[in-house]
Amino acid sequence: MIAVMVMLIAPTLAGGLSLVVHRSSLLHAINLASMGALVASEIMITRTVLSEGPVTALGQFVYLDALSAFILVIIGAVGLACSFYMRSYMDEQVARGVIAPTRLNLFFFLFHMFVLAMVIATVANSVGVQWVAIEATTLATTFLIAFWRRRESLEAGWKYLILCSVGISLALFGVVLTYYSSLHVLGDVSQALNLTQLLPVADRLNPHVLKLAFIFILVGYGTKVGLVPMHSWLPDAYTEAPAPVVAMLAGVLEVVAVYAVLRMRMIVDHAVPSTFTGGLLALLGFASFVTAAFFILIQHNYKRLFAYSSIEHMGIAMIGFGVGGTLGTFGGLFHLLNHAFAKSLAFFAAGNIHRRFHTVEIGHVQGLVIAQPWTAMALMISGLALSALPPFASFASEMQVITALAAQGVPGMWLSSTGGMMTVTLSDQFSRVGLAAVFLLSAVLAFGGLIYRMTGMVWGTPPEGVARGEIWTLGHLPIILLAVALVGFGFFLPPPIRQLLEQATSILLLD
Amino acid sequence: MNLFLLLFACYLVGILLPLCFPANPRIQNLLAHGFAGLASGAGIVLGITGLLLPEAWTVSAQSTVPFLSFAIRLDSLASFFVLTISLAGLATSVFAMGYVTEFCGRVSMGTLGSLFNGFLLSMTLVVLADNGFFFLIVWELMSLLSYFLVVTEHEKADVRYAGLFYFIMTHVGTAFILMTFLVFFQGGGSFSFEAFRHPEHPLPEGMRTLAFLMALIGFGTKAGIVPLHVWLPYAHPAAPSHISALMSGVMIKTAIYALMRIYFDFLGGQFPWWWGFVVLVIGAASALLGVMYALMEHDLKSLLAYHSVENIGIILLGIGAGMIFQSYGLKELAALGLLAGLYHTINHAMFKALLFLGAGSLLYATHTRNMEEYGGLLRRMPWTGFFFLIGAVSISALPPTNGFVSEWLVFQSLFLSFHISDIFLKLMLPLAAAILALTGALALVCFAKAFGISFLALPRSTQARHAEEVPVPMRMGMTILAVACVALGLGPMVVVPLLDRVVSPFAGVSIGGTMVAMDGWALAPMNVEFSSLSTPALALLLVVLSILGVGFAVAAGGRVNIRRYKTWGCGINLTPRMGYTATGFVQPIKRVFSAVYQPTVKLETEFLNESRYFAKRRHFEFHIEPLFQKYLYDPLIAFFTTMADRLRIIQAGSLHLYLTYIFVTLIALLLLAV
Amino acid sequence: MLQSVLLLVAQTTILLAVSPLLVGLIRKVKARLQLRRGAPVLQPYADLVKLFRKQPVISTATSWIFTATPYVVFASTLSAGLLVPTFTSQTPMNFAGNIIAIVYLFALGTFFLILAGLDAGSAFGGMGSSREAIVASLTEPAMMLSIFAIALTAGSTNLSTVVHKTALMEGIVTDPSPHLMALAALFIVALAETGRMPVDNPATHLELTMIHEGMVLEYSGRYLALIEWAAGLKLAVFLSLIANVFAPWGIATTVAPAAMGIGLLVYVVKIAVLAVSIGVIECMFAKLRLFRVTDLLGVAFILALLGLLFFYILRS
Amino acid sequence: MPILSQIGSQLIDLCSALLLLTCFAIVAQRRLSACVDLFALQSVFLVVTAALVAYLTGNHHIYIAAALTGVIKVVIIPRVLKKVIERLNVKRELVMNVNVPAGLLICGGLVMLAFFIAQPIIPLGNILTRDSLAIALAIVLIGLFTMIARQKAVTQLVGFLVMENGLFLGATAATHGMPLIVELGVFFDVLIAALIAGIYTNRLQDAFDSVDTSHLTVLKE
Repeated sequence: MIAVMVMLIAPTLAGGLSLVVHRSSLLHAINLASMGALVASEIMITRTVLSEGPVTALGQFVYLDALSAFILVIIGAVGLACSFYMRSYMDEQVARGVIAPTRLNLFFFLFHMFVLAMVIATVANSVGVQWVAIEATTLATTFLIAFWRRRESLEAGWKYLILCSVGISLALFGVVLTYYSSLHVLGDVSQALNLTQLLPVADRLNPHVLKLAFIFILVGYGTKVGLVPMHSWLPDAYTEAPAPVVAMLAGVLEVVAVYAVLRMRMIVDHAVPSTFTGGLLALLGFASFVTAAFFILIQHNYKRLFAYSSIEHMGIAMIGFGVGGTLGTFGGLFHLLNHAFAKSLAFFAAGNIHRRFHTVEIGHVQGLVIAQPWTAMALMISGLALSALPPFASFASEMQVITALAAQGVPGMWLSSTGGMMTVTLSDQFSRVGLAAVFLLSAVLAFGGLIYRMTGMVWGTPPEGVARGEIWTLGHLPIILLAVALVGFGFFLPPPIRQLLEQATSILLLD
Repeated sequence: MNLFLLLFACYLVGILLPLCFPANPRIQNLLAHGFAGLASGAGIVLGITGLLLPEAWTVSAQSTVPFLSFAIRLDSLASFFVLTISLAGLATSVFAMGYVTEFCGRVSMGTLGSLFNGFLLSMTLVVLADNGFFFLIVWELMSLLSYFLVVTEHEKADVRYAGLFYFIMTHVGTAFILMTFLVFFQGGGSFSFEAFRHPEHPLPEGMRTLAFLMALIGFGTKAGIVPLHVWLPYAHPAAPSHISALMSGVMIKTAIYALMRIYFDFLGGQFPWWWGFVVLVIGAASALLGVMYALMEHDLKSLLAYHSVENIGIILLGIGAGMIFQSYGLKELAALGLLAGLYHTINHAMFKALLFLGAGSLLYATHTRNMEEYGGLLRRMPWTGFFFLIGAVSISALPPTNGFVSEWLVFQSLFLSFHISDIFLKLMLPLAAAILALTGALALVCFAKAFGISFLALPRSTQARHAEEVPVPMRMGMTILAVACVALGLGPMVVVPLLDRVVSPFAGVSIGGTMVAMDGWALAPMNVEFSSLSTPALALLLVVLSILGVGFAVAAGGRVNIRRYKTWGCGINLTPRMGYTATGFVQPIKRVFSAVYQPTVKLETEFLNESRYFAKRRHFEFHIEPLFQKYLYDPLIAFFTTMADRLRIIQAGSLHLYLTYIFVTLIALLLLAV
Repeated sequence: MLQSVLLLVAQTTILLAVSPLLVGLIRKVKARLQLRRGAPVLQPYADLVKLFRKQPVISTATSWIFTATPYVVFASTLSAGLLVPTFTSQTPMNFAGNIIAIVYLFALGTFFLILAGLDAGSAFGGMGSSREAIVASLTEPAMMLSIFAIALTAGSTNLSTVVHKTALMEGIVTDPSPHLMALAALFIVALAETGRMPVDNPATHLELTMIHEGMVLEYSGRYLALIEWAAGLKLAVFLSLIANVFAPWGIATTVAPAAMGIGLLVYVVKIAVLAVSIGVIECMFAKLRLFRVTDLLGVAFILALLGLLFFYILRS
Repeated sequence: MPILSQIGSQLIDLCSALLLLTCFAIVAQRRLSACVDLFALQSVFLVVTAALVAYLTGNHHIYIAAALTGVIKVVIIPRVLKKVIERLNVKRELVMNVNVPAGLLICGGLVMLAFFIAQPIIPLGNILTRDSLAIALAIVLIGLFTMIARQKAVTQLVGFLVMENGLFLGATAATHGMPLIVELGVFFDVLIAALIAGIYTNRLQDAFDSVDTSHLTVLKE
């Protein structure tokens, strides 16, 4: 399985090299090369997975199916876009003396480690290894977040480190519990955390333990995803980190964390009726969606704005998975993809704006369409896509989620307590429509907040002393491509991606 | 089929091609609006053929995106609206060729042109779409593009505000529309309109009612019914005038289309009487309040925008009456009501577009929208003045123009309410008629003001003094619409049978034959006994009799030549300041209806030092209370923002607090699960 | 065909001929009641002829609207008149429009008068126009409702049909109360529309009070003549409307010459009586303040509404 | 060998109990260096437990885990923390978000909660390590609580490490050790995390001239 090797080696190699190389152009070249290799190998993997179905490689260490392939696609696409964008961005930072040139090495090293960790977390067969990898992402990114070394960035980094580590260790307890439950069923102890081992026997695992395990996993990885109420680190981190890093955090890391939760859910759903996990996911999803909508309403810092919109969209995706069914799950996955694209676009735009206006205050940014036409377009498109307006793909995915919600409702979740079983059914026709109404209300609130700020920044005349006009850089290429993808997917899904989505859906639905 | 492809292709080219010549605004202008003209020409033919087709023509292509299928269905209703849209589209594109030169340099012609094409295309697709998902996409595209067109002059703060307000309101509307479709989805598990029409398991009564209300609110927001109209008087004037013409004339009609589609097509015209009554009441309220607020406007374009609210109200009066009759099983009357509503729809599209183009010409010539700064323009811009007069006469529903015909039909359908068994409705519909009468009269006053103050008397500003007649393309654009107004007024006997083809499927009865009486000379809603109208005859009468008047003058054999002398100003030379202003003109009305306006007047007088009896200067200003903003919208916004502010404490910045969240969540969930 | 053309011509002539007479008659009555001798009844004819012969003076500030208006007003009023049955219920133009058409024909005239008032650019014209505007707009609802009350009784909105049926006592409810209320309402409306006391004073040129006169202040010569004549016509039309709708007795329901003759005679008498009553009213009432007029018209509206209500209640 | 296993389980329970006790001690302790010492002590108990399990069950790879724990948690990390403390010269924690008695009460509650939650799944465990899963859960919760209750960065770190200990206890005692690779990964991560946190505390000290994390409230709504 050569592709897998490449995928694992490329970032490692690049990381090692970027510690020793000193010319920035060379660093970027390495970066692009490794990302290119990554994307290429992902394409190969996708093709094999689509043709042959799930495969294991490197002696049971790697397990690849449509779902992980799909996540890999997101990692590759956003990663590549980021490395294109970084070129001009980082160079300008160095030129402006924000960071010493030598620190570029550290930056790139951490960046590659970050990517590597995410790849491992995606392809790992063992739940334990996956955990290790995800913890590694935290460690790799915490310095990237505090990269500017300002007071605020330090604070953000510290909060990120503490909260995520705590969350992650809770997740580890979940893993331990899973292992604990699997012991009695599986003979071979050393393999007992491998999906390939767990999934076939999952229905014989003890439901009690799995329930507890899932809760720990959900809270733990949920912190990483940024689900309310474990989200608190997210706005700070997104505000302080460099734009390309945030693009990766928002676009990819969240997705990987969601993936980890979904993997766990697959195991649990075998033993426990899926309404349990679904209910929990939908619960947290709604919490995130509604809360984020309100926070979006009162933002005056555009990076925080996007941060909260990330929370909102993760909430939407979670609702999709929680509602379940082909529709909801498909919509959820599709939404992950769209959000990754739209959000990285948004943060690229944010980066450009910050470079030109030197402020994150929305009030101080005006007349973008005159000052930076391309960025203005990017901002507008990302804003519209993030508020799920047609013709952008996010509209399609959000439509699927809400349709699933209105058609199935949240499957009545069993709240078992010592007082006996009590159920809350949220699936009769009217409460379904009611839930859809809540969904739409929050969506409209978020839209209002987002568009109010967006338009305020885009239109008008730029303030004095802000240069007008925008020169074409390599950083604009990903912006264009992402925009095109966002619009295109709204009307027409490329067959491979559609197959990937469909197979991933059926995997998640355990059939 | 080919026609549709032609239309589609032309619009597409019109969208793309202008962007290929970034350097040359003139070429961009010609390309964009030329192709728009071609496309809408094709649209006109398509609409007419569609009206004549025996049954609906459909075509669809499935997309790889779930639910989404590009389904087109050209039935009589759709064709009627395609026709309306394309007529207005043709006129505006011709007009635009001249008009957009005003923006040259400030705005990119290419962008403006391709947005214009895209806007027209999206509107056409809205009425053609046969799949809920596809409909939503093109619907939102329509809103989006119109938003971008509204903020064309985004340097102005008020334009930005207007655009934002419009965008958010229309999106709220879309949310309700989405709800409607979700309700329908319950029935068939699919978004295709076919499934909406014939759901596998019919919706329960409650769901149907929900759909009714949601659709009313959702599409009502776009149509600008009271109290959802507040965005309209901001957004329509802010756009470039040819866009305002489209928005006010045509775009809000797509909402009427959708309402018809949902109530009579999807819900099969089976509903309780109170649905129709609700629509009727909303119609009456919109008509009256719309015209009342219009009276107080002295910004010509805002005035026109408010009149759109009024006319939507009139249309809804017709449709509401139709719905009531429908629920009482009075098929013919239902057909009549709907027919009246639709007739007014196309009429309003024509004269409102015409008036907006006229306003655009004034803007072009004087660079101001404030009527107080106009005056005496009829002699400087005779053509514009003449066209504007036609528009004004039509919108004031004066015989023999088109506005009169459709309003007459609405009156008839309201008067025929005595066929209903329920006495409450027997009384309510005539009351609605009375309100309609008041509305009509006030509209007349309003346009007497609009035309009189702008075009007559002496110029009140230097711009007005030096205004010049607008270039030929603009005049041509207005000519098309003016001709349409007159034709629709004089030829109802031709139009009515065509409209009958639209409504007969819904009402389940064809009244086109019975309505044309006196071998094609007169219109007789129920029977010639009850009422009849022949605009050609009236027109003939008017012409002959005015000739008679001239005849008398000649016969009396007085001196033919006229002596010209200045107006009697009590011995002082006449100055513009002596003439009546718009404010002064409507002062009595403001006072009579002060309950509605709640006007606040401020008068500061600065006296001469010598004597307290002579004023040096007086400063007068008044403004009226925007009731709905004050008592409906502001509280709502305040509610949400305060709630959001309350939530700030969640994110207080303390790490310990955040850890506590995780802790509590974990324990809570664990307790849930055990 | 020929017959209807003849009838048409006849009706036109009668209306044209009768209207100045009515004006003169009212003036005479008022003079008598004020113990003056007053001008002869036929004076208006003389005035018209004189005005037609005089050379018109037109303000330099005005546009073509100003000169076109008199013809429009004249034509619209007269064509409204042709939709109303006068001495016969066989009105040839019956098909051309029902009573709503009549209302809007009058509106057409008003519209152009208002424009003309504004055109000269003097304060008087504007004042007149703005006042005319409010009065005109407030009369309409009352007019509509009263008309509808009548239409219900005869099951038609075409005046000739109404009159014809009423005259032949077809499909008329026996009780008069709805009719009476509608009549009262319509009478008030007529006073307001024709610019009579207590709404407007046709005899004044005091700028504080004049409405109609204010609008036409700038007119002279043949233009003034046409406008005066049109005003007279309007009065005549309203009177014939009231007379024939509420008391259609004696009107010619066939085209027999004899019936025609009688119809004509009865018609003249009827409108003369109404004219006299108007004269009397003008002497009895003082002109209302502009903002009191709304109350009067409100009363008219309520009356019409009550008429409607009564009709339904008595029917059911 | 029933007697042996009897004694073994007794011993393991004892160790677990001691682990729990040290937790309470940490919660009650105000002096930072003492906290670190207590943590080291706890780690020692952990090592013993692990060794016992390894001996009794005969999964030898647990020895490795035990050894690693000994090296990292008993030697390295406490050293690092001590260094940090000296450098920051903050001796004791004066203000706490929750005062000691209340804190102890809450911890008691947490232990009960842990047992209540774990009670349905305890029977699945093998005879050897009946209650250690519940105890592990309790330790995790208490560690988290410590992080909430204390304000100094260092003590928060200790709390975090206590959580880790709890996890490790769960992993070894309850499940007789995770797959080795996972174990190694976990250790690696813990080490790195601790080091990074150490570096951070220094930076915080430089930037805010205090390691009182309750001062970190610049970023908020």
